Amino acid sequence: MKDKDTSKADELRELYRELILDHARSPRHFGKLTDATHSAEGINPLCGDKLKLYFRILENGQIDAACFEGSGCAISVASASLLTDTVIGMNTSDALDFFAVVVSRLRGDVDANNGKRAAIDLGKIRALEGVKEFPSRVKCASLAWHALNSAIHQDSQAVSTE
Amino acid sequence: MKDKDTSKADELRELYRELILDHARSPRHFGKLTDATHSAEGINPLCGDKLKLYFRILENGQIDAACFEGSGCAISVASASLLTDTVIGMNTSDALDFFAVVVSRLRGDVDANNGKRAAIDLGKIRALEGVKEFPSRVKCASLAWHALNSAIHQDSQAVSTE
Amino acid sequence: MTHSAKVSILTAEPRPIAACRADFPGLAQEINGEPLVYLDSAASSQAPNVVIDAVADYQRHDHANVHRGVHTLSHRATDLYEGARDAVQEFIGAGSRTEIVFTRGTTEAINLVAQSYCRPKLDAGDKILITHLEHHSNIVPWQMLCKQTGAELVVAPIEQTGQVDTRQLIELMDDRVRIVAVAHVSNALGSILPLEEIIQAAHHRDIPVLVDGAQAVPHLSIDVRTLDADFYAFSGHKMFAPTGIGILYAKEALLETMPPYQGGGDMILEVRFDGTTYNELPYKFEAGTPNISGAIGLGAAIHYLNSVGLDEIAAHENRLLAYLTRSLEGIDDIRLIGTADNKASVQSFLLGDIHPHDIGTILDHQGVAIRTGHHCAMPVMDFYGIPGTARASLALYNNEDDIDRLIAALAKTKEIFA
Amino acid sequence: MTHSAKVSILTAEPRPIAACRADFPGLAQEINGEPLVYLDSAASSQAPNVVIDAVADYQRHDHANVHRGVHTLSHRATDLYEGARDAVQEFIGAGSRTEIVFTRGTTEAINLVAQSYCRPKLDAGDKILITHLEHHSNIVPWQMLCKQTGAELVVAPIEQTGQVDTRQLIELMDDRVRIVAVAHVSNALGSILPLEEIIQAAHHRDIPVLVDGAQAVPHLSIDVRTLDADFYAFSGHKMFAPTGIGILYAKEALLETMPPYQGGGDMILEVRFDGTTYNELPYKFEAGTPNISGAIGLGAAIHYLNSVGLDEIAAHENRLLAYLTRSLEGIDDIRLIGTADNKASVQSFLLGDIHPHDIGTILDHQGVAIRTGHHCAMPVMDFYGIPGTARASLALYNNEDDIDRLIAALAKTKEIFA
Ligand SMILES: Cc1ncc(COP(=O)(O)O)c(C=O)c1O
Ligand SMILES: Cc1ncc(COP(=O)(O)O)c(C=O)c1O
Repeated sequence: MKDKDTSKADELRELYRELILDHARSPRHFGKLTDATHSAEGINPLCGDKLKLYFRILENGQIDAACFEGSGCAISVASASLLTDTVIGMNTSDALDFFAVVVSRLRGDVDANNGKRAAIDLGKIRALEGVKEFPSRVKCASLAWHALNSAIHQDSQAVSTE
Repeated sequence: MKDKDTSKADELRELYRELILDHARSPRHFGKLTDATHSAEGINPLCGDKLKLYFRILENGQIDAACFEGSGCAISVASASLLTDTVIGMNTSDALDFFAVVVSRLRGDVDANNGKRAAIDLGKIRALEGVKEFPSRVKCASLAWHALNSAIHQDSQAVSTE
Repeated sequence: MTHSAKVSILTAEPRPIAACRADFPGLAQEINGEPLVYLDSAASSQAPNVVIDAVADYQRHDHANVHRGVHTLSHRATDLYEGARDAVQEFIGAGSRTEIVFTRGTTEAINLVAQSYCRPKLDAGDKILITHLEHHSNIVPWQMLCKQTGAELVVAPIEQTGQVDTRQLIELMDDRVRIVAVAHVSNALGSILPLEEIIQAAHHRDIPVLVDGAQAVPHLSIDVRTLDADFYAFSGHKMFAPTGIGILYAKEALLETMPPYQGGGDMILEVRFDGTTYNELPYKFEAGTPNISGAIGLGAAIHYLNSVGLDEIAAHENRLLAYLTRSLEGIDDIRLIGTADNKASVQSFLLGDIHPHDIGTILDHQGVAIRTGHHCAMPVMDFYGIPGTARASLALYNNEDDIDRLIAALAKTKEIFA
Repeated sequence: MTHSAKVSILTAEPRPIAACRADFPGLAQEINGEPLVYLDSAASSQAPNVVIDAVADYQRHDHANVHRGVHTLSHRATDLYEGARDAVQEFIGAGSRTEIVFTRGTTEAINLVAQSYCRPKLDAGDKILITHLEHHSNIVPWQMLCKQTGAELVVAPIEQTGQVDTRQLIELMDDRVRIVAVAHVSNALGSILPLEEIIQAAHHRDIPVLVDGAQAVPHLSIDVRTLDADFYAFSGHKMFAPTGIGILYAKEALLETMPPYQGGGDMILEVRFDGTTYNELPYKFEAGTPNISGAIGLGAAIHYLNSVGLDEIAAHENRLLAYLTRSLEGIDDIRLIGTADNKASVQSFLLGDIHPHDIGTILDHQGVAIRTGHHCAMPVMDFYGIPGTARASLALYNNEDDIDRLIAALAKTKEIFA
């Protein structure tokens, strides 16, 4: 029983790592970007997560600023916070690659990305990988990333993870 | 096996007695009554029976003439034919008693009618009692009787046995 | 009928409520290595063996299409299906079996009333009156109807406790209100609405009342004639029956005036290209092959509920709800959402600033199944200014151990988020 | 998922068709003292054990409400339910799972299209084009719609064989026609309609086509993209699944333009009293708790059909239909109704002047279940000037013995009426 309990407790600790809890409690770049050039909303009707992401993207494609507001569970908020931290300074095509890699890694299809994308180092985004043991939370972790994708593509509709 | 087969065959012979087959093949009073005072339609959507019954009822309540037209299975046609044969000359209140007795006997609730009605002799209508072993046919046998009831009460709607 | 034979055995020996848990195979399993604690019956209940078996037995031995066949199986299927209708009629005290319409569930029942009863008689400026605590199923059909007709949706406010403000609700009943549609029990808050008062006030102004009984039927005993409800809607899957079957009760006089909702087989007497005659009640409202096995499952669930005893169930659940509320109140940082005086079987709560979804995940990890989120009642969440709640809901098969396990799992949650 | 594990075993070993009969517990019984001969599958088919068990297993181990829960059971139920949608998508060759809407059955699917797709865009004088051989479910929803909108129902004629007069059907496609709604296979006559030709002609004039596939799906293999059908409707209970579940396939581009049919839980993203946002496809069209166990049963039925092989099934049924027709033709006084060249699995007939209902009773008495009456296709009966027919219909589990028993029972019928 000890073993079982330990590994179970480990799963939870993997999901709610210190880094995640820290970003959830004190989200970075939280707020509205008044001079955003791109924005998108992400809604997860299952748990009521509702995030709005704002980006200022320069002519040359560089993401100059990123912010988000809204409310959500620890995982979705931490994910949005980590996202803003990560994409500031990237250009949009790298950010889209990043999006594709994050979303497929969270789902657990490691093989889905080959070539250039295989080489991408997720850095601290790896902290989100604990969701793999919690299939119902994958949507929370990927919500902000879908919003990023749709903001860059200037889709006007809200993204939903349902 | 012999016994089983015999009693089974008996059930069918009870249902399709000579009298029933005879009335089904050569229905009495078949046609439209042009000077009817009362009429009603009976529809059994299950098998497509559709009968229209016509009655000429005198001021004093006597049923002076009865006719029917339409199409139906052997049981419903024979029943309508027997009905017309039976009610001509009756007054409406006796006919209604008769209706109540027939319908309950066909259903098999022998006890349902007491007092005056218990004494009613169904005469040749008893030939319909074979339906008791065929619950899905009770509606066929009683269709015309329901139409009689509604004609006397001057209900304008079609009766249905569904 | 195999099915009713079985049932009468059950009715003969009333079952002590504590023994009932064993009737539900879904409860006898481990989730994430822990025995399941199922506290999500308000979303959908588990089914007892008698229901599961009634459905499977039907499919194995008695299945054919209903109402259309002269052969034995069709006759048997029809008897079982119509027998379930009789069971429903008796269960809710309806005056006639013609007043019992089988639907997919509460949602379809409410849509049927909106489209068949209300839509033909609504003019722009007419009003539909609901309350702020309704489930989306008792909001969206009316919003759609308003869009279609130009009618206006009027929403009666609720109090901080989560009870409807009855006085204001009644004041809103003016002469443009064409229907009042209210929950019997709130699924997010547990509040039991004062239906007698509401219905009386509405009838006083000749306004018909639709009651969304989805959360009431498994917990309270219902008598639609005493309530004098004009429409009463509920779902099988919240009362131990399968999904895909529910009921619209409607007064015969109202059904008579309504055009059919869907067209198709079974709801007609005669189809001609130059004019079609509709069937009698309730068949006029049951187009196409119905959910026969679902109806039979619902009939079996009703027999099961009767065998346990509705009063026993209510008493057991009330005891348990009091224990649940007390136990939750013992936790630091807990905030109870829904504290009306008169409640049934549901408790929503928040824990510190931990998001309900995170609570849900950690509880599930301990084998405790609760629901988290907006519970299809977003306006209630807006009212409290919260994104959602965690909600524990009870059924006859729950016990104090379940609640102790919930409390322990909540302690664990706090630990992780400490 | 227990369920898909089971299924893959089945798919691994294709079953010889003669062995399939044993999979259907409903067939292994005596009726009126004789082994059952079930020739009424066109009304509703029997279910194989794998379907009955999939439903019962789900109810025993995996049930919770779908789409709404973070806990394990809810997640499992959602996976099974959505897995069934994937199975349907593959089964009919739809391009996307968003095009698969679960309904109660064919009837509801057609009503959904009439109300959500057609009603908002119809003006008085617009036309709906159907054929004379349609099932009531593909007539009455359109009659209701015409009444609501002032549109006109136009009916293409059929030929004596029971085949649609395709030339005339196509000629009737003028620029007021807003939708063409036709059966794939006639339930009363068995005729297979020349859909490719009809759909091509309609699309040539930019008219969308709804196909009522209720009688096609268990017998033909369907590819909605090859057909290029805009809407394709069918029922689970005619393809070995439970009652209460069916499918509307619709092209995504059309679904996108349609307002929801029913409002309620699950079909929304956000509910506010000042405006509600609907959910994505297909959820926008699935309001309320769906028939989860029914969908899972349908998924299991599809896996079963695949395991037997659709081509094998069609070949078997065609052989059997030829044998049935030949055998019937051998009887004096028989009159076959429905003699189109291209037919599937159904043969209607009359015997002398014996009323079909009487035939049905006598056959049932011999253990032979057929359907008699108008088969929810009264206009077809009017066309032939008959009150109804006797109809034998076939499924994969029937065999030549069944037909021999039918023929013997018909001889008995003649004897009684001699
Ligand atoms: C051709 C056809 N269309 C529609 C239907 C209606 O199907 P359901 O009753 O399952 O809605 C049927 C079966 O009854 C049918 O045979
Ligand atoms: C109060 C209330 N109304 C309506 C519904 C909708 O019921 P269903 O989803 O079974 O149609 C529910 C349950 O989801 C409910 O709790």
